[in-house]
Amino acid sequence: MSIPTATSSPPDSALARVQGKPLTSLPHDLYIPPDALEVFLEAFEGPLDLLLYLIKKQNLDVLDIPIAAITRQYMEYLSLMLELRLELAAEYLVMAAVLAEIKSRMLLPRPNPDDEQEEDPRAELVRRLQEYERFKHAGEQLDALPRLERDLHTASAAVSELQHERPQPEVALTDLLSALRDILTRAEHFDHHHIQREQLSVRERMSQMLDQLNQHEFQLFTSLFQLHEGRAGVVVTFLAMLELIREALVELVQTEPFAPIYLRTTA
Amino acid sequence: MHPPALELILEAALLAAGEAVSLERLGKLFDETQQPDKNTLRNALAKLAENYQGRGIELAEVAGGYRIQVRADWSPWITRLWEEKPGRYSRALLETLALIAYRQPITRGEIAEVRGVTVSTGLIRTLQERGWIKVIGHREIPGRPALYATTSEFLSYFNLKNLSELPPLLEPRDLDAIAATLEGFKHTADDTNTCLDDNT
Amino acid sequence: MHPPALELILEAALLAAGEAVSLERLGKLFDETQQPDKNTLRNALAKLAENYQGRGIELAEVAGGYRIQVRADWSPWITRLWEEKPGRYSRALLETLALIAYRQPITRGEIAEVRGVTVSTGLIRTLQERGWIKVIGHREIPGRPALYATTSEFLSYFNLKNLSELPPLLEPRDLDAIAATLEGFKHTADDTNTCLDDNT
Repeated sequence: MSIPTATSSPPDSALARVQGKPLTSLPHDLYIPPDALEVFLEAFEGPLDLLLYLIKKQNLDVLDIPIAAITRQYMEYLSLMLELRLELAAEYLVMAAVLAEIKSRMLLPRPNPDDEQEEDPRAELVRRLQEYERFKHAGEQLDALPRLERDLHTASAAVSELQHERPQPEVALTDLLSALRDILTRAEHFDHHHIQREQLSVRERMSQMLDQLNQHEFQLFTSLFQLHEGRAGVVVTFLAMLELIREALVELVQTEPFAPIYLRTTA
Repeated sequence: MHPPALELILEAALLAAGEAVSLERLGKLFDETQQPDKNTLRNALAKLAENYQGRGIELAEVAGGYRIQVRADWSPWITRLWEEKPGRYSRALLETLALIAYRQPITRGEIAEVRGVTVSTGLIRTLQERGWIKVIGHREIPGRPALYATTSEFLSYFNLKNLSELPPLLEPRDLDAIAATLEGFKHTADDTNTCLDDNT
Repeated sequence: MHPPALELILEAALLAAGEAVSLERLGKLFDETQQPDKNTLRNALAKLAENYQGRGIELAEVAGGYRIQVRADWSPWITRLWEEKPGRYSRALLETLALIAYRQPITRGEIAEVRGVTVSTGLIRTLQERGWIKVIGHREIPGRPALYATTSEFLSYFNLKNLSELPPLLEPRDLDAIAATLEGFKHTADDTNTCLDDNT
């Protein structure tokens, strides 16, 4: 089999530039603005989806795929995806191999043309395409069903505290901690070093400050510091401010040099 | 206070619940000696449904029981209540959910086989957290993969009473027919209609 | 669809909201050019209130606006809806709450990123209704997602004076040790000084 690589595309006039390199292998029947290309290619749900697209686009019957032409087009798309450095599922490459194999088997002369047992080399692929198409369609139908939150809304009336004796679930701090432990062990990229005692007070101050800034449009820079909190408090406030600015949640406003500095939310 | 009409009690209860309530649970609103039987309850609910003719709300029967809901064609006004738009679901999620709904019980591997790509753990977890699918066993093959099935919350969410209310799947042409077609296809390539759903 | 009577739209909206809705918010259900003025809205609401005579629900004007509620004297039938034991919160809810507590202010998308699973609207609403989290702003990125933070109710429920009293999060293996000491945690909250931590 041949796995297409980024360098295997034939030279042609550059249609677009991807990461500085000319993009030359745009399938001839694909008219998509270069900036939308990536989105378009990423939208495929896998090799079966891509194949179905190629077949439907040309009004071909799934039951009688011109395997040579479809294989060529599939490879073109695949090399394009590799060139754009899309994260390609390994299944795309496996399918390339399957297609190449079917193609070569189609070229072989049949040992006995009357042998009814001889299966069309495409049969298994056709079965898979059909099966996938059924569930692709089922997914669309599911999406079209009226559903809660989007089309339907459960009607409810308020119930006073007295009537509403529904007990609320209790939560212990240990439950919260063990929930967090689960996340930590699951998500390696979770930056847990940032969660330390000092950081938490900064996080809390960030919330308070945002809350405050939401109520008053401008807040004098100096007014946000509570001197009675001492040095530690001032540091926490300052760090919170820096973090809010870094996350682009608030901005500093100063009308002229040496004028008072104000903070406001970027909202 | 004189006991009000049964359908009005049920209305108040359903609105207070704000979710689907089963007939059993509705019956338990009453003292044991005065519990209306299921037929009486059903009749009262029918009366309630009638009261809602021409209004924005309707009585719906879904998998979880009965609920009062705002009609789908009134949602243009309702969705403006909230700033946040309702979430959209990815094709990967919908296709996976469809496979579990129509093919349950099914393993992740079997889903991947049909879709041609692996099913991510996050996607399965999302479906579980929404309460739409659950593990109902394991397939006794190496690795003992979990078998997934849909829940009654799934049905209720999509306004369905049971699985048979799901839209019908496209019928596949069976493999023998496919083989036969493949043989004769070149000669009979007469129709250009390539749609799969004209399967008759 | 022909626009229905105003009071019926308001009824559908109030029932969908399930909570008090202000006149302003009710007005915004309509296109700007068709927004009914406040008097028109009030008249329609009065009509709605009349419809509820003799029924188990009523229209009430409360601090946050108007709401449809179950009449107090109908409680005998309603309270039995909830005679079961309190449920338990899902793992998803606890993890989300933990992330909001430790990483606030944080958006739903950011929570989903860490957990690898999307966060359902219902889950966020449950936490808001419990009074444990609130929206304190929006991140200025496309979609302007809401930023969530914990509330003072959250702190008092867990008997904490401030966030820095939450157990510090170190390596996962340390969490067992922390969990073990949590039992005595409440008793070591020694002073009433409410300023941020002074342990630096």
